[in-house]
Parts: sequence; C-alpha cells; structure tokens
Amino acid sequence: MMIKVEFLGPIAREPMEMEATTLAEVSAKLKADERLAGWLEKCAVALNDTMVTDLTTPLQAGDRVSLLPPVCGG
Amino acid sequence: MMIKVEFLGPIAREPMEMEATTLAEVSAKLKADERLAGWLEKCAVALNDTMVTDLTTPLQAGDRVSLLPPVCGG
Amino acid sequence: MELYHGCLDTKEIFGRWLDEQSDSNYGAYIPFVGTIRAEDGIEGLSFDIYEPILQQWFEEWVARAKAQGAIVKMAHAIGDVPVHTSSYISAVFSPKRRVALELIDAFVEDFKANAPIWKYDLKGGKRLYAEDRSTPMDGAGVLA
Amino acid sequence: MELYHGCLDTKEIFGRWLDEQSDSNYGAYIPFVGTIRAEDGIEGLSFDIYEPILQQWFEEWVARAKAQGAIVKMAHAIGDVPVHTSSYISAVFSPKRRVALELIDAFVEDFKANAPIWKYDLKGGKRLYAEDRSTPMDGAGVLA
Repeated sequence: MMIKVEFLGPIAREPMEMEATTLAEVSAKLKADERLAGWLEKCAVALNDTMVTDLTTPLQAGDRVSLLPPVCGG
Repeated sequence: MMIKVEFLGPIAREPMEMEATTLAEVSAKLKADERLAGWLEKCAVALNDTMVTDLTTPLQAGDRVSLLPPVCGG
Repeated sequence: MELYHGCLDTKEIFGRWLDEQSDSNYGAYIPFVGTIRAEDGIEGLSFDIYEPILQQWFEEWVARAKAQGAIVKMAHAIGDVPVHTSSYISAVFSPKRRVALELIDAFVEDFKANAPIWKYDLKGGKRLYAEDRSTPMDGAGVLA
Repeated sequence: MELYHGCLDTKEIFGRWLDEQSDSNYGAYIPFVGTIRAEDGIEGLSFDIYEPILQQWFEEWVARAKAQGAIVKMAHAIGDVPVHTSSYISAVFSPKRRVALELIDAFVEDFKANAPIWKYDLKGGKRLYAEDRSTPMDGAGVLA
C-alpha cells in the first residue's frame, strides 16, 4: 500500500511516496538511495508522529513515516 | 587570657567572657553550664569569624569564639 | 510549551511563569536560560522545530513531573536568534528542593538529547547545520 | 551577595543579574528561587543571618565557580517573610550546560547545609526556631 516518507530538518529532501507494508520494506527502499546512505544510521523514525523502533511495525495506506536526523535544541 | 564567647541565632544567650588558652578549655567551661548542654553537640564553632574544628587551637587575648547552632537557610 | 519566532523575552517569560504559580505553594522554582554564545564567528543560530513530536515529548515530561508533584515549562525559539540573546528557557516548579534540582537536570539533558529541534550556525550569510554538535535521538539507526 | 530586609523582589533580581551578564558570553543561566510555602498554619518565616561567616562561605563558592569558568550569585532575606513570597535566590552562570547544572545543585545543597542562617516559623504572633528542619553545620560538636 502507498505510504509517505518525509525528511525533517537538515536532510532537505522532498517527501517520497512508496509502496510498503512494514518499516523493513521502507528501510530496504531507502537504503537503495545513495544520497540517503549517510543519514539512515543517524536518524530516528516516527510513524504518524509517534516514535517507533521496531522494523516489523505494520503500515497502513496513507501512513506517514518521518526521518529525524541528529538534534541539538537549546 | 580573656576571651569572649558568643551565641548565634536561636541560642539566645548573652555573650560570656572567660579565661581560656585553647578551645579545649572553652569546651570544658561551657560543658559545666547545664543550659548549654543540649547545644554543644549540635553547634559548629568559629574563631574570629573563621570556622574551626581543632580543640587544640590556641587562643589569644581578645579572641572571639562563636557557637553556630543548626542552620536552615532558604 | 511556548514557541516563538526569534529570540525569547526572557524576563517576561520568567515573570509570567512565576506569577502563574504564585498561589500554587511550590517552594522551588528553577528556570534554565539558554543564551546564544558568540563563538566561531557566528552571527547567531537558527532553529527548525518539528512541533508535533516536540509537543508529545513535552507532554511526557509534564506527566513525569506531575507524578512527582512538580510541573515543567518550556519555551523555545524558531528561526534566527542573534548571539547574546536567549533561544531556550525551561523551568521546574516543585514543593521540594531535591525533586526540583534533579528534575531540571534530567529535563534539560533529555531535551538536548531528544527534542526534535535542529540547529544551524548563521555565518557569513549562510545557514549551516550544526552537525558536529548534534546527537542522534534515542532509537536512531532503526532503518540502517 | 545581597541581603534584604523582608521578601525578595524576584523579578528585579532575576532581570538585573541577567542584564549584568548580558555581554559575558555565558550560555547557561540557572537561578534557584525559594518561595515560602504555606504549611502548618504559618503566616511566614523569619531569618537570622550571621553575615561575616555567610560572606566567607559565599566567597569560597565564588572561587570554586571561577575555577570552573562560572559565576555564582546569591540573595537572601533577613527578618520576616510572608508565605508565597521569596526568601532566597541563588544562581549560576556558566559557558557550559553540564557545569551549570552540577554547580547549582552543589551550591544550593551546601547553602542549606552550611550557610549560617537560622529559620523561625511565624505562627500565632510567635517566632519559633525551626529546629526540626535545621541541620548541624559541618564540624558541629567540636566542643561537646
């Protein structure tokens, strides 16, 4: 099903739409993109604005996956 | 030689003058005063406004020994 | 939680938070005021914030503080903030001193580690991601 | 170090300390504001201070903070202070967050343990030594 992946803060990429049923599939597709390679290991992930850490997390059509790069508030 | 002992905060006693050449002598004289018995073990001591913890500290004429009862600032 | 475009009015925020709690019988109020330091020739810093997750992060701290009888507050700047002005204020109110001192430490440290805020140096007309001072959030790397 | 007869003007003190350091390039400013809690039916608290030793105690903390590149500030009330007003403010300024957070904790705790200040409950027209909340200073008992 179709989900949306968005890139927050300094990653400076437009959102992508993709077919995926789990976060593991999102991971596989993003790893294929060389320009994202350096970001993936440093990014935390949110699903519909809730932080997630489990690759088996199932996805629903219309879900929004966000990549959050290293932070520095204050 | 003559020194002065003063009682700070809630002890509410007038200063005393006494003969003493060390803090140990001051201790002996104050212990003889029943009304001070409860305070001595709870009080810290200053000599001329510097905190002291050594009973063998020698005293000079005109020295001022202060008893500081338990504190609670803030 | 309060977000402002540009630098914070530190005195206004300090005083308003104090007034809001003036009858709440809290014995300890500890604000933490973060000010932009002039270093490495920067003119200022700039901040991106992802508000939905910041709000959730903050609500969790509100609940954690409440369980200890305390409250937490937070204000942060969005966008450009010049050096020697404030970009961040957080605060704790608690009946008890120990709770307040421990909570402000844990709250500020977790803020630095996990609040979804990105910092950029403003230098020579450019806005440069402060990557060297940034830290991956808890759980980073799940997609790698 | 600032001593005031009666309650502190918290906002004035917070703002003045902030302004004094506005060009000093400190990144963290952490005040601790102590407010008199309404409890046990007290109308307020009252304080005796022995200033010569308090001044020395404070100067030692100024030196300790300086060794870490930080500064400490302190204001306290003398005499009667009504409930829900402030009797005590201390603060730390430091370039670094960790130094500031650790210093304010150590400074406030040592203040409670060793600053020569005596507290009294104001209750029913009486001024009663708060013995149950007071702690012997470091080195207490030398004459016992």
